[in-house]
Amino acid sequence: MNLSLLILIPLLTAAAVLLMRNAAQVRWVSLLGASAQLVLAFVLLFLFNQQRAAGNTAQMLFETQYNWFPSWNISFHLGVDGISVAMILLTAFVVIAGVLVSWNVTKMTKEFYFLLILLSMGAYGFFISLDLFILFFFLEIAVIPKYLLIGIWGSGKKEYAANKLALMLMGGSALVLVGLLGIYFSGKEHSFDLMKLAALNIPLQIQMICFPLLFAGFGVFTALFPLHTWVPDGHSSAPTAGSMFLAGISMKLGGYGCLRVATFLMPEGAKEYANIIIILSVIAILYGAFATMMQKDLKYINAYSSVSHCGFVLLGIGMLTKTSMTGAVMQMVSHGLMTALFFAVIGMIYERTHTRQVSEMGGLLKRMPFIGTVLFIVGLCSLGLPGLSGFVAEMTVFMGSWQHPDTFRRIATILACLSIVVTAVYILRAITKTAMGPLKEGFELLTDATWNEKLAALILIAGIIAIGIAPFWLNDLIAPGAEVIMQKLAIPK
Amino acid sequence: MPNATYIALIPLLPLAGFLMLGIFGRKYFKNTSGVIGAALLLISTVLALYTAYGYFFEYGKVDGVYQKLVPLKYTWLQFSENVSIDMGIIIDPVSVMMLVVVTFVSLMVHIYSLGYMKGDERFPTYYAFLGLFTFSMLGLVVSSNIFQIYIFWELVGVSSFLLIGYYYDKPSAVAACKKAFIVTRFADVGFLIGILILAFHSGTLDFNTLITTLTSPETEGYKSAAAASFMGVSALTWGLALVFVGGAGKSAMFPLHIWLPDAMEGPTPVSALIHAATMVVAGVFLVARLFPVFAISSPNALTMVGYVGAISALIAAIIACTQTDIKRVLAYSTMSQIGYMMFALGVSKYGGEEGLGYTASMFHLFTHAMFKALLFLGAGAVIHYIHSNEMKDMGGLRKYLPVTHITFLIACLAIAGVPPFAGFFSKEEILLAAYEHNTAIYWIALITSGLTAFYMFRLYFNIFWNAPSPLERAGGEVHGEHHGEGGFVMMMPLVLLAVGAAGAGFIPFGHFISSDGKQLNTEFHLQFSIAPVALGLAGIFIAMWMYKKQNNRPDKIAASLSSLYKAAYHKFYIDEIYTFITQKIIFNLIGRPAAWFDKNVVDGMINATGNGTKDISESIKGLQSGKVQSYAIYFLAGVIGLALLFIYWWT
Amino acid sequence: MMQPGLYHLLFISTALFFIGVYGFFTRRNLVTMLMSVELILNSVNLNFIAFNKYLWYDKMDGLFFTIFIIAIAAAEAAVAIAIIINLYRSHQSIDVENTEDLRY
Amino acid sequence: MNEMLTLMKPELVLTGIIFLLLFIKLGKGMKNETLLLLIQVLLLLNFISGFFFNAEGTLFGGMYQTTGLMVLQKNILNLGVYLISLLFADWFKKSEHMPEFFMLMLSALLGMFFLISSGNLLMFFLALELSTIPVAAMANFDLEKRRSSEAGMKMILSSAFSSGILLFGTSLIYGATGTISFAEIPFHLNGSPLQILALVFLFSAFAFKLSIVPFHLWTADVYEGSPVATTAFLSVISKGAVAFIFMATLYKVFQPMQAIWYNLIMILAVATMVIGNLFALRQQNIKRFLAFSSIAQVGFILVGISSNSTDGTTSVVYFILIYIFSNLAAFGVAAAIAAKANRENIDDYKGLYQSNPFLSWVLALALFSLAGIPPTAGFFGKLFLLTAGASKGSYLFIIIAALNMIISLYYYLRVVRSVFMDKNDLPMEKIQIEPSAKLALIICSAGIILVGLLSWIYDYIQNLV
Repeated sequence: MNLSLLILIPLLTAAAVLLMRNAAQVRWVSLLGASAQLVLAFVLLFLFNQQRAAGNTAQMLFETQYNWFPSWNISFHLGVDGISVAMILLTAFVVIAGVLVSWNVTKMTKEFYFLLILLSMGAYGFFISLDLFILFFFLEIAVIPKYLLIGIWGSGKKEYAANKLALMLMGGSALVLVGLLGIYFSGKEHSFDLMKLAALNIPLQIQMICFPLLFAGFGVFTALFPLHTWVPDGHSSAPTAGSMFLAGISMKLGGYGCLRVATFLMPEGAKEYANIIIILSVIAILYGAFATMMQKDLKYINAYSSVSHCGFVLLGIGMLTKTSMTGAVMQMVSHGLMTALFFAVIGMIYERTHTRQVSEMGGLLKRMPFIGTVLFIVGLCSLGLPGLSGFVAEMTVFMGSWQHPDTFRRIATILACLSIVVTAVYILRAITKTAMGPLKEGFELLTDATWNEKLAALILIAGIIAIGIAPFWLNDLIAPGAEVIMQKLAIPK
Repeated sequence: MPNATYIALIPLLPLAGFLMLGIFGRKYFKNTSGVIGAALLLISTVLALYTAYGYFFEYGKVDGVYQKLVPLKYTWLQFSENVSIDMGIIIDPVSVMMLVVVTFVSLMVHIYSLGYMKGDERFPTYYAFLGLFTFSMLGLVVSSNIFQIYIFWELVGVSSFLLIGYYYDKPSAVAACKKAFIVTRFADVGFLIGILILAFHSGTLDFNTLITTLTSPETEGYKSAAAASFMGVSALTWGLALVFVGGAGKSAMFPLHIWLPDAMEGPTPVSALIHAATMVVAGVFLVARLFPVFAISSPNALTMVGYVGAISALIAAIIACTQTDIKRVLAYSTMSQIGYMMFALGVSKYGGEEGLGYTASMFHLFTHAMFKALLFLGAGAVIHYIHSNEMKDMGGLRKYLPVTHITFLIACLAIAGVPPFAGFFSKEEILLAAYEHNTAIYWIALITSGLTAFYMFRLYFNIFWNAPSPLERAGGEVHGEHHGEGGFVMMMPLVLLAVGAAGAGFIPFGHFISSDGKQLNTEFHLQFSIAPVALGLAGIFIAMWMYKKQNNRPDKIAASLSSLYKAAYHKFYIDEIYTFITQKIIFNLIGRPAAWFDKNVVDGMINATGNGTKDISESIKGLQSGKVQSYAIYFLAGVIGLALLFIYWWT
Repeated sequence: MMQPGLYHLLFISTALFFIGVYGFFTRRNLVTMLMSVELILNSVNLNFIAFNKYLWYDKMDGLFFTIFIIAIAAAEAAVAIAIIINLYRSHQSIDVENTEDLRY
Repeated sequence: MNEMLTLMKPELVLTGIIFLLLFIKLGKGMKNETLLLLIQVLLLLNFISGFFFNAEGTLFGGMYQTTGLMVLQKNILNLGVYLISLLFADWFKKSEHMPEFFMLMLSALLGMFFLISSGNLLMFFLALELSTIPVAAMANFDLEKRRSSEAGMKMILSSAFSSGILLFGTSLIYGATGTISFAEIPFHLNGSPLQILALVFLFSAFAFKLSIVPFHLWTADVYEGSPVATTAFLSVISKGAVAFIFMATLYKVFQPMQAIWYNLIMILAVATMVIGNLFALRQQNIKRFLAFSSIAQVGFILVGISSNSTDGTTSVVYFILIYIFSNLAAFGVAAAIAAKANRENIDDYKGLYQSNPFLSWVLALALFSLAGIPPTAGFFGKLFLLTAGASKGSYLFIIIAALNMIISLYYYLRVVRSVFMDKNDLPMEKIQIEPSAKLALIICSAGIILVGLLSWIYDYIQNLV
């Protein structure tokens, strides 16, 4: 199939949104676009597996290439491997859910949906681009919509949060840019093309400079300690769909970049800096978890827990084993779905109770069984309950990390394991305080989820459970991709 | 070879029940859900019994040894070519026995709950949760893969969490379920790391392969595991010890037992099912599952298991003597009995006569399931009647609850180890095993058995004799009088279990279950069993002397050994210690600082850069003075400066 | 009597240049500042003439350059004077220190 | 003769227009509207004709030279002036001295054309003056405004001073090499101290026009004081022209001293970006704000120039083209608001989106393009400048540049924020935009979006280089 469809559909949807006359039309058009995208994602998954089953072992499938700025050797080069397919599926799920939960956004509906779709387009483009230039292009496209989403439709100290987010992400992409330029000039014939660059082994000294730049740059997106501080503010002041997209999709851009660009292209650099990555990610995991314990605001709780959970992504990458990298990608997908669902639920609760303070809630299960149940499911998923996606991902990371016999990595792994207790503590604190216990007065008249909210939640839950019950399909999708990276790592200097 | 499909159905039917009732229950099966659940479980029970029959009497035994059969197994998550999580079914004596126990007790509870939970607004949810639990527990016992067992382990934990927190609007229940989950979770981390270690060295997650690798010294896996050592202890021992930590957490072994008494916040049938008969023995089951590795490759780990078990048994028994909430008493007695099973494993060796402890432990697990479930259900009937858990609200109930009274008495006799009731036989074997291998543990066990008899009958007398019945006290109609003992659905399970509690002892257990699968003939030594029985009777009589009639002897005695009594009454302050560690240390010394650090230092740095830039821009605005002449000066200065720079330095 | 050489002329022109610069920096009257600029330009003229006469006497570039500079200087002065007059209208003064509304 | 006609076509046409205006003015005159329309049409024609019958060659013994690239550069400037004539239509129509203004502006443009084509220091000097002096008069065009006259004064005095320095440098070069023709100078350059001095003196003049730190100080004041049209012209057209010739001079004339001016540019580029950004941070007046932002932009242009390669040339020309669209769009919006609502402060823009979505979106586009955010063309422009600069492999330089993009993003977002997010109790009323201004804004927006995405534009430039 032609991958440009994945970019075209959002583009067309966005254009259509601008043409619509009233809010209702806007909603339905965006929903239509999002569902089309979801269908497309599944078609892609199907065709991809078909190709693989047919024995097509090329690293990238469905490659398409258009010349673009030939004088710089920039070409619009698209292609997917298992990892990208997984990420695309994730995006499609989150997008449609996000469109659904923001059904009753009344303020500047058109602009809101326009930006949402634009943001999703950036994500799709990022995941399928095999040319570092367009990869960067899409990476940055996604920033400004976030800024506006938070700044216009956000709550709390939104301007501050929006600024912080935009500037920190831009800072990240600035580092990425420099790293990319470094790679660009590393070869004889200058090129941004991922596959070409992968073919030529980038000189060591350039790897030493560019790997940290790229990793830190992408790390900003995926909340690499200590560059994570945009996460709590950004997530908590964003509108519901905004938070879902931020945590569900854009944080994954970073992880994907770390894996696909930094680690894949510069294995030596990765080996060199692996320990630092591991240390930072373990810090992020534990410290994020402990910081979460102290939060009072549901959104802050989820934001900080995202820091902790994305730590697993970086840990998986830093461990540099096939299993751990597979786990990292799984964790990206799982965390994407999970956190999107979590934010969706928080949004639903907030719309009804008009508070996000854990202390001001209680007994919601009585008045809104559906939302309460979803809250339980997502909470259990986030603390890694088997049968839900979180467990699979984290266990895979652990298994992969443990494959190193050296004590340092062992200890890192054990520390990471300990975090699941802390996670249990804060998650249970949050959900028991809100959903259980006696019903707070004033909440007697709360209503349960509406159809669109239910649909959104169910879609995401479906994803979570599909991974939790039958992880093998995701594993089979991702593992070969990780395998390729491992082969690149295996090549001696 | 057994037919996998119907064995698979045993756990899957409850799962079906869970899904059906969980999703549609509230809408469609408001009242029928109980029956549906019970019916489904009845089927699985029958299947389980059929399986047991088939295994033990038809295909299980190959030239005198019970085989470990794996009729079903498919790869769930592949890590590397031979390391993978498989979903499978393993059929061996232990798992079959557990299948029977779990399904049977669970069925009893399902039926009992029909009456007990009648009219509860979340009736379907309750049965859904029961279904979920049963499914997870059954999945756990048939796991053929150590990671599979971990998966169901967690599921069991969460269903117990859900059931403890079933009355979710009761703050104490919420606190209890949270506590239960977190404590067991903490233990599970140990389990997880243990799995990682064992899997790394044995290079597999499959039980059979893992056990064979780690028990045969010539394999690479064994060598590496024995060679690699951390803090002077071999990796293998670490692995097993950590796995046992997981087991200890679930089985409420000291010092991870604190969640069990609070778990009694759940509905009483649930306590009977989960926190007495089935889930809490998962730890014992786990150790039994890995028993060859423990026994052959790492005796130290096994010894640890023994002592932990013994200590837990004793402490629990002491505490049980002082509690006044009847369910808590039962909870502690459960802990104590599980302690028995644990140290029975701990003192056992692998194979032949030496393996007596293993058989005994399993035997006790079996019998205990019967009478402890019975006790809880009986207590449930009492509570159902009185609407209180407190002994002081009870007394003289024998008139009002005859069936409960008799069955309860049988159970008490069984647990007290009075012949010919079930408890007697299993306990005998345990004590025998302990006596043969570890005297210290033997004495502890002996004392404990005396205490057991005492506190059980303290309970019994306090409920059914002692004070004038509430009727007299209330001087009129007792609340709950009108619905009597709760009718057939609640009595039938009691009776069935009572039969079990009375008769289970006569099963020649050694013939079926032994450490190495070979038949083990346990002969009965009269002279040996005198001491424990005597102690037991003594305990009973003391209890009778103290509690049969209302009097002030208990208070006197309590006063006389006040400090011990107080300590025991406060459960030796273990809860307080935990609270201190979590609240004061972890929250205050780690959580808050982390949050503060993030807010002020990390975030502060980021903001500082921003504000710093602003300040600089503010401070240099004088450059743009608006004086055209100063502009010119800067101009010329720039020219000359650059000129000098490049003429003199840069070249 | 000795002939003045290139370096004498360059010295004078440089001196002239810096005098002009100095005047431009210090005078407060706009017209005077303008005059100082003219000094600078004239120093340049002197340079060109000198170089042309002593170093590259075979070509006339320097001379032409000077002529053009003079012409341009005139034009510049014209516009400048016009602006200054206009400034006087609005400011009622041609003191450079009164023209600091636009700053920072 | 006819060779002259073909080679000097743009200049001749422009001169024609200027004289036409002169005659019309001297004659009985004409209504502003019609005259403006006439001018617009003529400029458009000149722009279009710029793509046809071009030739390459030199005139007057190499004093005047022209190549395809130069014609293109002239055309870009021409386009810019055309857009200006559209954008500020209502201001032109109001002023009773419109023809004079255009005479001045066009003669300045003519000066720039000659500047681009100059092949000789004398020619260069004349052209530079021709492109400077009229602008000073334009700066003072709001005759009754204090600030306007102050701006004019600052402009003329500082430029006079800088041309003094320039000439001194020129004289030194002449002294050192004995020639004033660009073609011959390189053969006599050997990096002797005198020549370095001369280079720096010459450099300073460019720096002055490009407003490179520390020669930039006049910029903000003049921009703020002058009428918007002049500011736009200064910040876009004259910057562009000087950037072109600057690059040409460095690459061709001073190629032998490449090592020196590379470092020179690196230092100044960093200084320019940093200072420009730091000052832009705290500006309130939109014109002054844009002035400093344009200084920062020049810093990026320098990064591109520093590459000293055809890529550099291409990306600079490309960037200037984009920059014209972006900056003119910004100025156009500012002018429309200033003219109608008489607001020039960024805080006055609060809640603009509520009343004027069109202006807001155009402004946002322009600012994003200036900040280099995809998919606007600015992203490509900046990225290519940086890529060209990075070819020299001095990472620190590039990192500083990249980090400066963040600062600049901050203050561009400040405007976006007050336009889109901030509440305003007395929001601006709906503003009626001149049709021609609207057209110009649409052209600019189209340019901002398309110039980047349509890569053939870049290739077209590349082929001319």
